[in-house]
Amino acid sequence: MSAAATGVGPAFWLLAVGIIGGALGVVLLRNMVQSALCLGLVLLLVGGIYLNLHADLLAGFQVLLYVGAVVTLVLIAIMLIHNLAARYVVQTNQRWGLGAVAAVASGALLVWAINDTRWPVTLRPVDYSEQLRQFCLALLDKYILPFEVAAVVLLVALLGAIVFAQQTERSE
Amino acid sequence: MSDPAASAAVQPYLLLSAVLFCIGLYGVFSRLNAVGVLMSLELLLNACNINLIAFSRYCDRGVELARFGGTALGAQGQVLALLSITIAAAEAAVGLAIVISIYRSFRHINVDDLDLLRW
Amino acid sequence: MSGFPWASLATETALLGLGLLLVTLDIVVTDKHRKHLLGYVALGGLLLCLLPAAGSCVGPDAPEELFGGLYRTDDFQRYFRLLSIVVSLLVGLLTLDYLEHIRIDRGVFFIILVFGTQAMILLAGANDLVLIYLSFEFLSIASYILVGFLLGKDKGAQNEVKRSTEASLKYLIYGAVASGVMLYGFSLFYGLAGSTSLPRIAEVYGQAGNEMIKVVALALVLVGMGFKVGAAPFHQWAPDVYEGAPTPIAAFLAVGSKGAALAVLTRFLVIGLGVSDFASPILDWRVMVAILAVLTMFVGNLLALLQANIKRLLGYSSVAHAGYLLAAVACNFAVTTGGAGAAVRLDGVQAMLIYLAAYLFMTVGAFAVVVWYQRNSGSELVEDYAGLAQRSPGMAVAMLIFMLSLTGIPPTAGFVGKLFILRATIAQGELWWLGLAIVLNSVISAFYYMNVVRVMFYLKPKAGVVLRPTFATPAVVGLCAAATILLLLQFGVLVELTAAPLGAILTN
Amino acid sequence: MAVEAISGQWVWIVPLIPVLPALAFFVGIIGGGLGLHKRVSNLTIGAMALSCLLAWGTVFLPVLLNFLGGLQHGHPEPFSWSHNWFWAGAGGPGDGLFIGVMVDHLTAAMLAMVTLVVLMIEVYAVGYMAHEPHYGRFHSYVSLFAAGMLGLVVSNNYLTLLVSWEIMGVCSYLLIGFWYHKDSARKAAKKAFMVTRLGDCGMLIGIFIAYAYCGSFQFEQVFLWAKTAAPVLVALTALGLFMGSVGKSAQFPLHVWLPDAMEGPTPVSALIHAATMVSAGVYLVARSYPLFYGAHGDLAGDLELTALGQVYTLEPLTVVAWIGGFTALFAATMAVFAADIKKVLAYSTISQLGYMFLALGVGGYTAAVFHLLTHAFFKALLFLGSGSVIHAVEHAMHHEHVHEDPQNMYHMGALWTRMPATAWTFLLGTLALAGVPPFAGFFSKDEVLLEALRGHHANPILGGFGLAVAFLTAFYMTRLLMLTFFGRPRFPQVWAHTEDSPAVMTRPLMVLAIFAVILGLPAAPAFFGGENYVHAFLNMDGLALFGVEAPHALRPDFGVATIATLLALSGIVLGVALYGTPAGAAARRLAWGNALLRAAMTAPKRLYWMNELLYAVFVVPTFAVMRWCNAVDRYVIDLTVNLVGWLTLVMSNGWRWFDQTIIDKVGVEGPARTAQGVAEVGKFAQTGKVQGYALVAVTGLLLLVAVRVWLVR
Repeated sequence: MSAAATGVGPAFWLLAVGIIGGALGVVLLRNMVQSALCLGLVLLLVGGIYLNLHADLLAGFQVLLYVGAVVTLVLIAIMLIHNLAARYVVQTNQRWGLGAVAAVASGALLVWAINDTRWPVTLRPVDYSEQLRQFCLALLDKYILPFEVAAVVLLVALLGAIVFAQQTERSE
Repeated sequence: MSDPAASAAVQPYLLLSAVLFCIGLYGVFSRLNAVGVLMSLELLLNACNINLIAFSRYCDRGVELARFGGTALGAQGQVLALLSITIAAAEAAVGLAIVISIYRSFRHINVDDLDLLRW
Repeated sequence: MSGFPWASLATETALLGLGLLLVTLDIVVTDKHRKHLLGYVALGGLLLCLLPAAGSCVGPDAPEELFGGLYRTDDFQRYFRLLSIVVSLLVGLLTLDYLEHIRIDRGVFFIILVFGTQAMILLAGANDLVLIYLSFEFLSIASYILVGFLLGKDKGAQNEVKRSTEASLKYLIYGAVASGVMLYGFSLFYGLAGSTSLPRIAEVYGQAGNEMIKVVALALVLVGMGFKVGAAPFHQWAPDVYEGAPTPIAAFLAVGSKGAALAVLTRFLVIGLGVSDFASPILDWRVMVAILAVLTMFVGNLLALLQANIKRLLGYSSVAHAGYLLAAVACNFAVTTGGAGAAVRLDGVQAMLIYLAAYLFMTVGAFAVVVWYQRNSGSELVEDYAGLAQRSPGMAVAMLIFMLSLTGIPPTAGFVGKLFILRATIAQGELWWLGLAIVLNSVISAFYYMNVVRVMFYLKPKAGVVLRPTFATPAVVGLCAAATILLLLQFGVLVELTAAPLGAILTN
Repeated sequence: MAVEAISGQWVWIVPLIPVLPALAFFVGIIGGGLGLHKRVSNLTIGAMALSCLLAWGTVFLPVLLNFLGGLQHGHPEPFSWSHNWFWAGAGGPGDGLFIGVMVDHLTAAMLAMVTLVVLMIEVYAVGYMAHEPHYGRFHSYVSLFAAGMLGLVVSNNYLTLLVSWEIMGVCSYLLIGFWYHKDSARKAAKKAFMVTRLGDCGMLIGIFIAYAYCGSFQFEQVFLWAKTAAPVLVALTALGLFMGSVGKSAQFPLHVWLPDAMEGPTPVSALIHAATMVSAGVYLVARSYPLFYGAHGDLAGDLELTALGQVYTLEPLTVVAWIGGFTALFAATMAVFAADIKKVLAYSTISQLGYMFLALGVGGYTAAVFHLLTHAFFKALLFLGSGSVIHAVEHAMHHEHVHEDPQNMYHMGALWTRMPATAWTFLLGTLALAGVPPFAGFFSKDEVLLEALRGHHANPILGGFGLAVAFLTAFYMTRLLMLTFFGRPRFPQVWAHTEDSPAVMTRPLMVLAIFAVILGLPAAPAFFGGENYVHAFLNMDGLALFGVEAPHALRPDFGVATIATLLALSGIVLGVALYGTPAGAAARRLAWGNALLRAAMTAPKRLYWMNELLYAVFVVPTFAVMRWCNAVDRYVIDLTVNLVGWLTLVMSNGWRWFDQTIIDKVGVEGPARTAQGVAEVGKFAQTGKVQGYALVAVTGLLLLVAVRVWLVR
């Protein structure tokens, strides 16, 4: 199959290699800070995949929300927890072997099932501005409810985080 | 509509996401500390998001816009992905707060050693 | 869509308003008044919300598709809306007596409880993968926080805090994995159908082709939903979390969260995948659900046999009941009627709805007795219930009623529920072995439920427990016991109430 | 529908009959908690008395009068009242779940019997349980128990029947284990609950098969359905229901719980054995007789099994008959060797219930119901009487600091003079149970035997079982009587302190004794060519309603009656001979103390020694010959008694082994043990480590897909 038919250019392969490498870094590295940085890299590269798929807005969200917020949070947590940062200790439990087998088996199942499938693909040209406009309109139209709900979810999460943070003073 | 060649357009993305999913699962199973587990979870969600965006690019059938008219192509997957990013952020906030709380009580965050509750 | 559908969403809007009001109060009110005020406001507000929710349940109403088919307010959703609010009310009442065990931030507890209720209601009405995923996670996040709310007052209770926090983290990790796996399944369904709307997915699912990926995607989704329902082998979090969580929240998870998950599971399976006309027998989801159901029953009941902690015992019992409920979900079938073609009979769904109502009262009631006793004796061990019948016959008889009901022995609502499930399995025909498994399991379950009764009625009381008078918990116990008996006497009401959702769920 | 609504304006009274005791339970359990123990019994007895009054005044007597009126006009008309409280369901009448009451002759008779017997038991319990700390609780439970039975009797559908059935199950659990400080009581309670629950499984399945295919729980609807339904379904339903009966009525092989259930206080035993629990099983089969009888070929077919190329038919009624007949014989032999006074009565109950099922199985519907009614009265009498004895002996032993089992008959003796009221009533009960004319048991037992020997589905083997049981019953009851009330006192000082029970306990005995004497008389005219009023009253109104040709009840004939009476008398004579005379005691000592061979060897030895002695002392040869003849006689009798005794002992031991090993260990404990074992393994996975859980979940997911795709296609 040619690159043109699949719509996948060399950029994709570069991104894919980067993502997989980074992901392996996230789960395998012994230093949590390095691990967190790898996560940042992966998330950034996934944003690249979105660009490759012409989902520019999503790519922006990905970088802002994930790389900006989540990775920062993770790093703060690592810093708060002593003896976690900058240490090279064994970071896997005793079940890692079984875990690897299960993970590979489920990966194999997924790959097999995906390859076995004829996806109902429609190849169509993309009108960037039109798609963006439609996406935004959809958010205001049909998806107004999920949007509002998401706001409440964030509020709840905020309250929850406060609850757990407060307890510490009491228990010390 | 769904000839093999066209189907192949979306395949590489799906395979990438499957591999990412499987790496994420491995991380969830094997990471000793809670922060590592939470990071692996982010990999899982990203795998899903890659799927969603790939499908929204190639397979979407569009949604009618009742108020504004017209059909929004690819919006469904993107909205779902967007929400999943939001949720992931919320979950990470709560999760890390709990992890810190755990650290204060247990003086460690080894998920494997948290077994007060069992049997 | 002209304007906001106020009439249909009165309850939802009121709940949102209540939640926001509580947030405001939490900021405004001084610490001195905060202790009880927010609880009372929350309960009062929930009581008010009960009115529109109950009102909308009377008589069949046309289903309404809101937000472009994203959200459906049909009788099915209205039924669950009512149940959710009832659960939250009971749990809120229980919490009033439990306040001293809860973290200082009591206001936040009620805020999150109210928002959790909101999430359950949204979940019951979600008709689109987008909203399903969102409200699923909404409920999850609220639950993670509620589970971690336990506070030990003195140094000796430090262990309680540890357990609660541990339960919270375990729940979060397990839940996040499960929902991640479910989202992966959702993405596959989206790819197959090109749409996230359940009816659109149904158009594709029943057709021939791509069977393998459909089965895989279904299994992935079942992981997530099975997690919330508490179905084996995705149940393992349940006993741990129930044991660690504040007891009222354990009741909330066992009933509210499970109920909402069943609602969404049913809707996803019946609307999203269809009930009949599968091009290939392998696509028939009922077999998969039935397998899970049987596994769940056996795992729940067998492991419950070994439990010494009553919260854990109830945890496993709730797993077993998830099995019965799943069995009901699997028992829907198509019958050919005269010349009019195939009609779908949703006996199983109706049985599930009936059983859920019975399950609500008996489980919340049992947990309420646990709350009450825990408050008095500080113990959660079954053996410490010794001689309860002599010290407090009322509570013991109430617990007896709940245990009988959970076993499915008349004269209790649990019996009626099981009866309808059995009827559905037999009527379905092909899945008769489900009925057999249920009968077998009710024999197994009698061992551990009756053990609680034995301890209460037949053992000598231990010294040193002083029973303190309270108001809220006995009220909940009494309410639930009365409901457990009355639902048997008046289950016609229940049958009528659940008949409408059946029509509603299928009419588009 | 043939159900006529007569006196519809009174029907609201019928539900009150079970509801009153139920209300008394609720008030009583709360009152007991508030410390009003002594008052509780006033309340429950008052409620029961009111129920009894309602049952007799508004149901039984009107029905009886109506029946007698109909009799004069030539055609007795069966009638019943049917009323629906409320309906539930989506569709029309066929789809709904009706709950209501139904009164026909069977119900009316049962109501009269149950309310009266329970009332007597409750009054008796006032005396018996007087020093019990949980007096109020006891009376509350008894009240609920009675409510369950009454609810069962008035039900017009299987649903409320099942509900009441299970209420009784729970009450039996609570009451058998009432003295929970005894470990054996707790075990017995659990055993009773679990074993009957095993039977309930079958019953549930039976009811649900009927419900699934007929769409209703109503008796009428189900019976109508049975007329046209596939024979296999009807037969399966019937067998399922019978399985419930086997559990509840303690038939082989689920009889094991009943002897253990003696651990409860004696009034409870009386309650379980006479008026409620075990009668429910017989009542269920009698009530569902159209299903069973239909399966005999008149209505529908039988369950056909194809094996090895041949077709075997399995008739539910045949199963009923054989299980009943076998149980009757087998329990009777066990009763012969029991030493505990209550155990003798317990085995006797199992045996008599077996009799009733035997009667049902051979088509003797009337005979079975008749025996059920008479048996309730005299068995309640016997149990309460034995309770009175135990009560008295226990007190005396306590007083004299004798630490022996007060229930063991070998510790009693000669109580006739110490407690005459108990003894006289007990004697009447014994005669009734033994089947001596003209007591109640004679007439009902005679009908059972008649059906088994001469009926439409008579079977010589089953008839033989029946006759053997008649003999054994008379024998073991005489034995009981002799050991308890006659002979020498075993502990003279205890005996001297034994006093008859107070009037509150003996008066109920007298009331029951009156019924034990007269209840059979309505059947007596039939012997002299007159009307058999019992037959006419009970005759199949349950069946006639549904267009079933009722099996024609036989006219009693003197042949069977004579044989039965002779057997009973010979049983009594043997009992008196063995247990009431010194020679009998000697014979027993020989039979029990020595094994067969030793007896056979020592007897001649003693014989020769005796002969020589006789020759030496008395030289008169005729005298010697006389002695010799006497000895030979003794030898022959000894040998026979030994042989029979040995055989029965072996059988009884074998059965005890079977009970304890196969049924208890494998049947009852086995599943529990297995479940425990499986659970231990499952516990292994619950390590508390959440990542392990996630691993299990994903593995489960993979397996689920694998099973779905490759195994369950």
